[in-house]
Amino acid sequence: MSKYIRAKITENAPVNKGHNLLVLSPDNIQQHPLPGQFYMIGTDFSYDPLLKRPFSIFREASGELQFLYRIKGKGTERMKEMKKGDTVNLLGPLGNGYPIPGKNLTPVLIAGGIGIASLFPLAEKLSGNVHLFYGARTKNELLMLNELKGLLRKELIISTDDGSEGRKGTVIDALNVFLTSNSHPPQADSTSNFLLYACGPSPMLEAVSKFAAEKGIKGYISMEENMACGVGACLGCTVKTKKGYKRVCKEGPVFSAEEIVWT
Amino acid sequence: MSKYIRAKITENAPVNKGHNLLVLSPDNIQQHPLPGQFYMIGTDFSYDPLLKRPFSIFREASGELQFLYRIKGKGTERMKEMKKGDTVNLLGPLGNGYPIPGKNLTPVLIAGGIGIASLFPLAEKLSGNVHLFYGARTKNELLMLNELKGLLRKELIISTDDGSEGRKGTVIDALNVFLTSNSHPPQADSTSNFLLYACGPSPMLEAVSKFAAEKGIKGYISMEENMACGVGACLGCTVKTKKGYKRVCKEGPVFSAEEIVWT
Amino acid sequence: MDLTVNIGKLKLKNPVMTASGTFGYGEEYSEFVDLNKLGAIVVKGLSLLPREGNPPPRVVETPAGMLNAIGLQNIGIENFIREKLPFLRQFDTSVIVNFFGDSIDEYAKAAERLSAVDGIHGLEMNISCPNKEANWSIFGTDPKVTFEVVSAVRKVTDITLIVKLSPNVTDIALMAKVAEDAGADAVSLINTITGMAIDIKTKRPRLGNITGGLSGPAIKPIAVRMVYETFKAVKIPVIGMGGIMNSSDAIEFMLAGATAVAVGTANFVNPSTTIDIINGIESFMVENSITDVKELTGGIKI
Amino acid sequence: MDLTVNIGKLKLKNPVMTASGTFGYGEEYSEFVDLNKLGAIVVKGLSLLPREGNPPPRVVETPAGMLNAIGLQNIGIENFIREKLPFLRQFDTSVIVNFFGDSIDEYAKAAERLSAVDGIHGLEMNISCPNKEANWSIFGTDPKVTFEVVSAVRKVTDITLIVKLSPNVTDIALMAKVAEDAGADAVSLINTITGMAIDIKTKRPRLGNITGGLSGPAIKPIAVRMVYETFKAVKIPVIGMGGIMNSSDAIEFMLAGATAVAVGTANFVNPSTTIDIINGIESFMVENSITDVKELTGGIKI
Ligand SMILES: Cc1cc2nc3c(=O)[nH]c(=O)nc-3n(C[C@H](O)[C@H](O)[C@H](O)COP(=O)(O)OP(=O)(O)OC[C@H]3O[C@@H](n4cnc5c(N)ncnc54)[C@H](O)[C@@H]3O)c2cc1C
Ligand SMILES: Cc1cc2nc3c(=O)[nH]c(=O)nc-3n(C[C@H](O)[C@H](O)[C@H](O)COP(=O)(O)OP(=O)(O)OC[C@H]3O[C@@H](n4cnc5c(N)ncnc54)[C@H](O)[C@@H]3O)c2cc1C
Ligand SMILES: Cc1cc2nc3c(=O)[nH]c(=O)nc-3n(C[C@H](O)[C@H](O)[C@H](O)COP(=O)(O)O)c2cc1C
Ligand SMILES: Cc1cc2nc3c(=O)[nH]c(=O)nc-3n(C[C@H](O)[C@H](O)[C@H](O)COP(=O)(O)O)c2cc1C
Ligand code: FES
Ligand code: FES
Repeated sequence: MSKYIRAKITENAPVNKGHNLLVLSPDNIQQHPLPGQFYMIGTDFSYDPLLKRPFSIFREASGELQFLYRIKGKGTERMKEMKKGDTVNLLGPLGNGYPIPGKNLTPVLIAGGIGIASLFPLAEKLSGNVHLFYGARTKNELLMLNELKGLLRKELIISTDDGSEGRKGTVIDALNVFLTSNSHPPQADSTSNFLLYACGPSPMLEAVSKFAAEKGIKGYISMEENMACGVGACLGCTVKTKKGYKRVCKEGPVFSAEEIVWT
Repeated sequence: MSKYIRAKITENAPVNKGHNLLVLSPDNIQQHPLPGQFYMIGTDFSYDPLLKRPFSIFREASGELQFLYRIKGKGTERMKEMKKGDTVNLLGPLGNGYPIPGKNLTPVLIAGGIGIASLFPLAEKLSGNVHLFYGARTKNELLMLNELKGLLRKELIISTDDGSEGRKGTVIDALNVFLTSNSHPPQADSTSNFLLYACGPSPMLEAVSKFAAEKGIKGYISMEENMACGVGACLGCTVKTKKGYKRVCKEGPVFSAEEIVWT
Repeated sequence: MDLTVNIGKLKLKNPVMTASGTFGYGEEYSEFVDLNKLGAIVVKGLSLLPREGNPPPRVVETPAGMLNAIGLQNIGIENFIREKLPFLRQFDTSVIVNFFGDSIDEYAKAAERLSAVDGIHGLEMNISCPNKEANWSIFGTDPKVTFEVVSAVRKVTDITLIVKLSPNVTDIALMAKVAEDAGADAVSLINTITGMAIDIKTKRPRLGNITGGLSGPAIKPIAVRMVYETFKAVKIPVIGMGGIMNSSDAIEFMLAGATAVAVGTANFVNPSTTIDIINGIESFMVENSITDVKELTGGIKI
Repeated sequence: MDLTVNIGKLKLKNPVMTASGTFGYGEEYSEFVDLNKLGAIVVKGLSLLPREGNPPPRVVETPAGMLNAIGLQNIGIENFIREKLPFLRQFDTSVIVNFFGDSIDEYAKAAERLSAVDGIHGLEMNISCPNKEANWSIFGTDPKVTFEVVSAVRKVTDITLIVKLSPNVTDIALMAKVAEDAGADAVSLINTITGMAIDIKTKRPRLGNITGGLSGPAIKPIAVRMVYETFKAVKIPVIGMGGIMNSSDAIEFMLAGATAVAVGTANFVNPSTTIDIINGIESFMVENSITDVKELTGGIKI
C-alpha cells in the first residue's frame, strides 16, 4: 500500500466564501486515514507553486478522500482552479492522528476556522458524542454547519468574532464560560474528566493550552508549520517542545498541549 | 486603442493532433491585425511559465481573435489547459505584416507546419488568388485543409515528409517542380513575376531564400526567434541581416528573403 | 502623501524606475506606459561606440526566470543623444543612462560625454562587464578594480552616479562599500546572476553566448538578501531590483533597505507593471497610514 | 548498458544520489523509494555533537524554489552510527555521510570518527558553514580556509572524500581547484544560495533565521553554469545538483560536466524523483545509442 497516490478530482466546489471541498478518487489502493492525519497535496502543474501543501483529512467515504480547504495563497489558488477529472498527486496519510479518549473522559473539541476540517472526522468517529466549540471570524466562514448539526449528539457552541452567528467572541471565551460557569452544567462530568482537542490558528492553540494547564485538563492540539517534505526528512516543520524541536509532520501534527513551548 | 489587451477565451479546442484553435474575445477595443503580425499571449497563472509567447494572428472575425497553435512545451501546454471563460493577457498586434504584392505579381505562399497560421490570413486577404505550397511531416499535422480548399482560387499543393498526403517530400521540392518544370505552367506569369511568401521552420526559410536568390525571385519570409518582450525593448529576438542584427518583433517578423544572413 | 525619494542629487517623484535593458530607450513601451508617471527611466546600457551584441538565441526561459545574453548591443552614446534623447526630453521624468566600457578609460570618457548632455539626469554604471585590460575578467567582481573604475568616473562627472553591482561575488556588501568609498552617490543591485542552460537533444547551449544572465522572480530571494546586506553596510541609497513583479515585491525590497526599486523582467510579462506598482505602493501606504514612502526603507523588523 | 560511475574509490551503480538534508537519514523515504536502486544515499549533515537547529519558520516557498534555514539540526555522529546506520546497512547502496564542524579541528575529528565505521562508504564535507575561529565567516568562501580544512580532513581519512562547495562565491572554479589541490576525491555543487524573504504584512523575515538557502528549479541555471565552469577547471569528478527535477535536468548537468547528480528539493515534490531519473537516463541512453553513462559527462557541444 503506497503512500504516494495519484488521484482524480471528482469534485472541487465552493462550500462557502473562500472555502472549497475537494473530493479525490485515488488510482491506487491506499491506507485508511485517521482523524487528525493529513496529506500533502500537489497540483504539479508547473514549478510555481512548487511544493505540496498539507491538508487534514476531512472525510473518507466510499473510497474517496475529502478535504476542506481555505483559499489562502498561491497553492490553494491553484488548487481552486483544478477541475473535475484533473489529476493530483498526494502523499499520505501522514503524521499521527488524535488519540481516542478513554471511556471515562468527555471529549471537548475546539475548532478555529478551517481547523474544523481536522476535528470533524474525530467527532464522526466518536459518533457525535462530543462537545464542539466552533469559532470563526464571521458567519460566512463557518463551514458544514448542517452536517455538524446532524452529527453531534451534544451541544454545538458557535462563536464568531463579529457576533454574526452564535456567541460574539472567541471560542476560548465560550469554552471558558462552559467550563467555569454553571450555565452549562456538564451533565455528569467534572471538569477534570474533560479531554480537549483543538485545531485552529496558533494563538487559539496557545490559549487552549494555557487554559488546559490552568484547569488541569489534558488536551491535544494539532499544530501547523510550513512544510516541505511532510515525511520527516527535511526538518522544516519543527515546533519547540519541552524535549527540543519536534517535527509537526512526523511527531505531530497532534501534540499533547503541555508539550509545546510557546514563544 | 491599447495594445495591451485582456481577453476571454471563447474557444480553445483541438483542430488536430497536438494543435489547438484559440478564439479570444477582447475586453477592450483594439487595433486590427494585418496578416503576418503577431500577439504575445500570456496565461499569467503563475511565474512558471513566465514570459508571454508569440503567436501569429490566424484570423480576425466578428471582433474575435483566432490563433492556431502547436502544443510544444511548457507555455503551450499551459495554454492548452485554459478553458472557455478563462482570461488571458495579450500584447498586439505587433511587428510588420506581409507586404501586399503589386498587381503584376503572382503571390506564391509556402507554409511549413504551423507556418500556415500566419499565411492563412494573407491568402484570405488576397481573396484566395495565391498558389499555396503547404508541407508538414505527416498528414495528421496538416491543418484547416477544408477551409483552405474553400478559400483558394488557385492550386493547393500539399506535401508531406512521409507521403501520407499530397506529394512525398518537402515543400521546397514541390516548389522546385512547380517553378522549374513545365508540368505546372504558371498561366500567364513568368517566373520572375512570382512573389514568394514563406513561413515555417528555419531550414525551410533558408531553402526558400536560397531558391529565390537563385531564381531571381523576390520573397518575404517570416522569421522566428525566442522572444521576451515582443515590443523591441529587450533586443532578445534578433536575427542577423546584411545590415547587422535586427529585431524579429520590431523590424520583422517579416523580412525580405535577401536581407537575412544564414549562418 | 509623499512618494518622492532622493538618489544623490536627484529627487524622483516616486521610487519606481525601470531596469536597464528591459525598457529599451523608453519609446518602446511608451504605447503601454505613461512615462510621465515613472520615478525614473533607466535606458539600455550604452557604450562610446555602437555594439553588435551576441549571436542568437539571446533569451531563453527558465523556471520562474529567464536567461539573457544580449551582449550589450547598443546604438552607442552619440546615436543615443541624437536619436533617442529628444524623445525622452519630452517627459517629466528623470532619465538615467546606464553605461559601460571595456576599460577604465572608456568608462571615464563615456561618463564625461554623458554628463555634458541636457536631459540626462543621472548615470548608472554597469560594472558587470569584461575588462579588456585585465584578461576580460569582470570589473565588478574585483574590489580593487571596482574602486579604480568608480573613482575614475567620479572624477569626471558631477551628476548623480549610481554604481550597479554584480551579484556574482562572495561579498556584495564589501563591493557596495568600495563603490561608496570611491564616490558613488548610490548603488543599484542586483544585476543578473550568471547562468546557463543546455538543450539535451542537440547538446548545445541554449544561448548563442553559452552563458547568460538570470533574471526574474527566481532570483528575488537572492536579491532581497543582497539588498539587506548592502543596506546595513553603506550610507548611500540602495536601489533594489531582481524579480520584482508587483507592489508587494517592491515593498519587500524597500523593507530590506531599498530607497528605490527597478522593474526589469516584469515589463515583459506585463508592460504596465511599473504603474501597477506605483499604485500598489500608494494603496499600501494608505492602508498602513504611512505618509512618507521613505519610511519603508529598511523597515524590516528583526 | 553501463550505468556505473566512479567517485574516488567508490563505484556507484548509477549516477543518481540524494542531496544531503533532503532525504533525512534514508529511512524517511524508504516507504516511497527502493533504496537499493539509488546510486548513493547522502544523509543529512552531521556534526560531532547533536545540534538543535534554528527557530521556525524554517522553510518558505519562493517562485520555483524554496528557502530553508534548518540550521544544521542533526542527531550527532554517535547517535547516527547507533540509531540510523544499522538501517542503512541493510541496503545494497553506497552510503555517503555529509558532515560539518565549527572549526577545522571539529571537521577533522568528525571525519576521523566517520571513516572508522563499517557501512559508511564515502564522506561529503559541507563547507558552507560558519567558522567559529574566524568570526563565523563561512569556511567555503575563503580559498585559504578551504584549503586548510580540506587538507586537515584529508590527513585523517582514506575513504572517498567529496567536498561540497558553496555557490556564494565569486569564482567557483577556483574553490574547486583549491579543494582538489587539498586532496578531495570529488567536488559536489551547488549547495543552496543564500536568500531571504520578508512578509510585508508583519515586516518580519519569513524565516526564523532571517536568511536561508535557496534551492529548487529557480537555481538550476546558476548550478549548471557552475558545474560547467568547475568541470573545465578540475580533473576530479564533479557531482552536480541544484534544481534537478527530472531526467532531462540530470542529463543537462552531466552534459555540463557532472559525473553524478544529486536530487534535493525534488524529493519533496515527488518522492520517486530519483527512481524516475534513473529510468529516464536509461531511456535516453537507449534512444541515443549510448552504452556507457560516463559518455554523457562533459558532452556539451560548444
Ligand atoms: C498538518 C496541517 C494540516 C492542515 N490542514 C488544512 C486543511 O485541512 N484545510 C486548509 O485549508 N488548510 C490546512 N492547513 C493549512 C494549509 O496547509 C495552508 O493554508 C496552505 O499550505 C497555504 O498554502 P497557499 O499556497 O495557499 O498559501 P501561501 O500564500 O503560499 O502561503 C500562505 C501561508 O501558508 C504557509 N505555507 C506555504 N506553503 C506551505 C507548506 N508547504 N506547508 C505549510 N504551510 C505552508 C506559509 O506560512 C504562508 O505564509 C494545514 C496545515 C498543516 C500543517
Ligand atoms: C512571430 C512568431 C509567430 C509565431 N506564431 C505561431 C503560431 O501562430 N502558432 C504556433 O503554434 N507557434 C507560433 N510561434 C512559435 C511559438 O511562439 C512557440 O512554439 C512557443 O513560444 C513555444 O512555447 P512553449 O513554451 O510551448 O515551448 P517551450 O518548450 O517553452 O519552448 C520550446 C521552444 O520555443 C522557444 N520559445 C520559448 N519561449 C519562447 C518565447 N517567449 N518566444 C519565442 N520562442 C520561445 C524556445 O526556443 C524553445 O526551444 C511563433 C513564433 C514567433 C516568433
Ligand atoms: C534582457 C535584459 C537586458 C539587460 N540589459 C542590461 C544592461 O544593458 N545593463 C545593465 O546594467 N543591466 C541590464 N540588465 C539587468 C537588469 O537591469 C536587472 O538588473 C536584472 O534583470 C534584474 O532585475 P529583474 O529580475 O527585475 O529583471 C538586463 C536584463 C535583461 C533581462
Ligand atoms: C531542507 C534542506 C536541507 C539541506 N541540508 C543540507 C545539509 O545538511 N548539508 C548540505 O551539505 N546540504 C544541505 N542542503 C543542500 C542540498 O543538499 C542541495 O545542495 C541544494 O538543496 C540544491 O539542490 P536542490 O535544488 O536539488 O535542492 C539542504 C537543502 C535543503 C532544501
Ligand atoms: S515537512 Fe519535512 S520534516 Fe516535516
Ligand atoms: S522580443 Fe524583445 S526585442 Fe524582440
